[in-house]
Amino acid sequence: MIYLILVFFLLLLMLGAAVYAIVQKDLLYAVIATGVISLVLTALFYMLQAPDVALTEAAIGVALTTIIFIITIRNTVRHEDDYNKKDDLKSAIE
Amino acid sequence: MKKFIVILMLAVLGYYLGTTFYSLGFGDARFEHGVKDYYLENTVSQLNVANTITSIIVSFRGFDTLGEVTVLFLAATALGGILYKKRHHIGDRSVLFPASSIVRSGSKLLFPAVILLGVYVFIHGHLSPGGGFQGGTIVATGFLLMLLAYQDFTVSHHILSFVESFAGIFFVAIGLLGFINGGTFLQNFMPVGTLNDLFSGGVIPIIYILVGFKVAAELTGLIYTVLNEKD
Amino acid sequence: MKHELFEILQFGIYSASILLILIGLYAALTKRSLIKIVIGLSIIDAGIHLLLVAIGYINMGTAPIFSPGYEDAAATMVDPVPQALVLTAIVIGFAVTAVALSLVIRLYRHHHTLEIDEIKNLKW
Amino acid sequence: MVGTPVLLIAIPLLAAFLIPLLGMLWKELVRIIPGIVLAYMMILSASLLYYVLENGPIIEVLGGWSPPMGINLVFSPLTGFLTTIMTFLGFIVWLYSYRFKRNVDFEPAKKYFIFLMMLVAGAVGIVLTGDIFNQFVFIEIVGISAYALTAFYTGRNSAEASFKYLLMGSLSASALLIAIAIVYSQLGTLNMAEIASKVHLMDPTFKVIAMIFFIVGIGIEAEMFPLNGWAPDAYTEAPGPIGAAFAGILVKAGIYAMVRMIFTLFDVPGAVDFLLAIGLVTLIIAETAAVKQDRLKRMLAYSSIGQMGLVMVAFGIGTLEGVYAALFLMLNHAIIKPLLFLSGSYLVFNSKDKYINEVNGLGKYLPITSVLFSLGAFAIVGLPPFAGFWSKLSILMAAANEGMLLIIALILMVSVVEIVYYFRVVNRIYFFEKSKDVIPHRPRFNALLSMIVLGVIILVIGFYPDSVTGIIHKASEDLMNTEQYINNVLSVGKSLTK
Repeated sequence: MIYLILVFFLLLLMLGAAVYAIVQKDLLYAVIATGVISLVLTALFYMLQAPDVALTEAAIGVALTTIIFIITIRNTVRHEDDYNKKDDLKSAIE
Repeated sequence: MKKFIVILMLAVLGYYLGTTFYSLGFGDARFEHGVKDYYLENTVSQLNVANTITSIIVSFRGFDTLGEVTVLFLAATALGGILYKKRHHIGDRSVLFPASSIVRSGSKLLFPAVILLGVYVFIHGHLSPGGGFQGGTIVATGFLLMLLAYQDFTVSHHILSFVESFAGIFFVAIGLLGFINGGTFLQNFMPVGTLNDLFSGGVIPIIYILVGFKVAAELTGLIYTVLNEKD
Repeated sequence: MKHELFEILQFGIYSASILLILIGLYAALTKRSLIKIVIGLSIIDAGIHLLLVAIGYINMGTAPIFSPGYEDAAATMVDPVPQALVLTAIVIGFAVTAVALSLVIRLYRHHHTLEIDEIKNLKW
Repeated sequence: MVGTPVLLIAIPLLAAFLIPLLGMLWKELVRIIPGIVLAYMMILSASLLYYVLENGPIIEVLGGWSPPMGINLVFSPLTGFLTTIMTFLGFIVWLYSYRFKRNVDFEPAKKYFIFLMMLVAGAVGIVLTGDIFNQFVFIEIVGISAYALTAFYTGRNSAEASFKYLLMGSLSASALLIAIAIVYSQLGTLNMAEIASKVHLMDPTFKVIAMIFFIVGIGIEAEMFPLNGWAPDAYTEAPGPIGAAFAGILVKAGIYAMVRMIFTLFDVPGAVDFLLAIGLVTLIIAETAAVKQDRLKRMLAYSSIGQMGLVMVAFGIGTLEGVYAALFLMLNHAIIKPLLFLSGSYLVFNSKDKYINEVNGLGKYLPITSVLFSLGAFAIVGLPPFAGFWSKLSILMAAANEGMLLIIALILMVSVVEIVYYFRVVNRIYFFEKSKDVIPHRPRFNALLSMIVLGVIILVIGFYPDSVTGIIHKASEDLMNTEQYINNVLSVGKSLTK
């Protein structure tokens, strides 16, 4: 029973992260939501008795895909409908 | 208007996918004597490898993995080609601001541990879950950590392409060696030790360690190319 | 009761993966920013990988690894073949995403914007 | 026999890994090695084809595991025929672009040759393999090298064309994965021969849905009508010789995968008529679009899609003559279209937008290239003494035997449209005055040699067609009887299991 509740919680978390990744205007948060999807997917693979795939999804899906997305955002534009150069990331930090 | 058509199309696609996969059944054996039963029997009897998935990936369907490694090699080369800039104005690292002292000291501590974990994962590919792809990626994340923490930490492209090319050449060479005593391409020509000890499974751990090196070198090169992109 | 619970689990995992595919497809087809399109593609990939692994799951199965205590547990093992396929598919999906993002950087270098409508100077 | 079919894929991989290393030693090696490897592949596949035509298909087992369990390569008359065309074309494109990349500095040139070699090796892999997931991996290899080659020039549009191609390519990969998931969950195997033998056990609804996903997945690669949005942009933005490689190699592999899936894997009755319908739609839409084009390479791209539509129509007829006509047309298209692309790219060498009206009056300045271009134009339209005539004749005969009068009418009408837009270009070359600002660029020796070789082959097939008809007859029989395919592959399985 607990097992079932946990799986349903994870599924809802994953679908929520997917919708958030699509709707969010700020690309950095959208990319982090993609990382969350991969994280939940790793847990689901572990529950479906697939340890190899969970390890791969964790190593590639969470770590490297998120990093490559963030580096791309670093080199292009942060907000979705934004035209100017990328110095807004620095301004957002200060 | 365009959104409405797309949503309509997605609804139709979702309906068909849903009916197919719900009627497909979940968790019950759907076919009587499939390929998996042969794999499950023969990983232990003929190959003495504990991890069935590793034996499928490297020995039963080894040709897939050769194609797989080529896909990664092509992606790394394509990235170098698409983002190619003249030698003299390679941008400095596109890291916005120097890493804080916590990150710098932490990563100096963590770097050897992450590399050790990665190497452990791809050496024990045929015993425990994990293998060439997973271990190589973990090693690449270790290098990534150092690249982000230290501006002056550089990875020389020559060494990376050496490791990448040598691992690839040895992989194909082992495949060709399979022909020697009348066998076929990628055949397991080494003795297959006893189950669950480090040197079991003949050629399989050697191939998976080579894949681990190749994936580690490739992904580090890939990240290095994308990271040094500041125009 | 046990079997009835299992039906809900089946319904949950299949519908979640199909919903992921639909969300990813929606993003890839309607969103204007190039990075959002690539995010949509990686969500489609995630959905398909979950679908593929869910195909191979066997009720009450164990992981297909003959660790020291399980030498003869072959009968109750989960189907290893879809897991091997997904392992390859994840790495291929990552390679295609990396190439896509490098193209996004190159497009930004020329057009200084990521809106797909402004870049549309190739007509059908 | 110089080697086994698996060397056709293993040797290019070995060379691809070697090139970055040897590039550091001596820069010229990067241009020479792909040539040697492609020449070796051409000779090997030709000798294997000669062997296979005598004594039956070679089933190559990989990794020591017999077919249903392991992966196998099938080198039969059909796959050998296609492999020989592709490797020959790969060699011709390499010969053409040997000096072509001189002005580009060393780094991109190295990558250009690696991607060209992997494009050929991947396409050969798609044709030879006997396993659906292995075919998916090879489609990805061809895909990634095609995206990188499309984005080769640092111009404005090439990155955009490549991104659109990548978007379609990854959607096709997803559709293929879903189809593989459905087929594997029902039959428990990934081997094509075993699927073909067990497909009657499958529930018809799953069979149809798996087939739809397969058709969507492979249709993008084979440029079917609704899914070929990427093709015109990719052909025009890619470098000249790569357009020829796309038209000659990449599309052939896509069409082969589609046909193998429809004829051998699934025996759904409606599929062949569907292929006929889609082929007709592709033919008509592409040819009408080609007439409106004012850029040379875009016009050639649409004409290539139209020709592929015609091949699908020929396969769609479904009889032995139909398959024979389709294979003959594929051979002719694989020889003529690259000649048009290669000579066309020299005609419009220095212009930025490659408009057709920049071709005026080049007959006097580039005599050989324009003669070859018009030779190609006459051949593809199907004028009697050239190769295209025989294949068009065989399609019309195949359609006539089946009594499909509507198709004959459509094919003739489309041929008229083809004549219009090809002769429009040819007569501009000869009977118009050259405008001042067009600087003709004389082709180098190796480019000229590769074009002349293609031209000679067109003439040889044109005047002496039964040099190739024997091979094509064997190949079409090989495709039609699936039981022989199943027995060959699975019998190797029985005999080998220790």
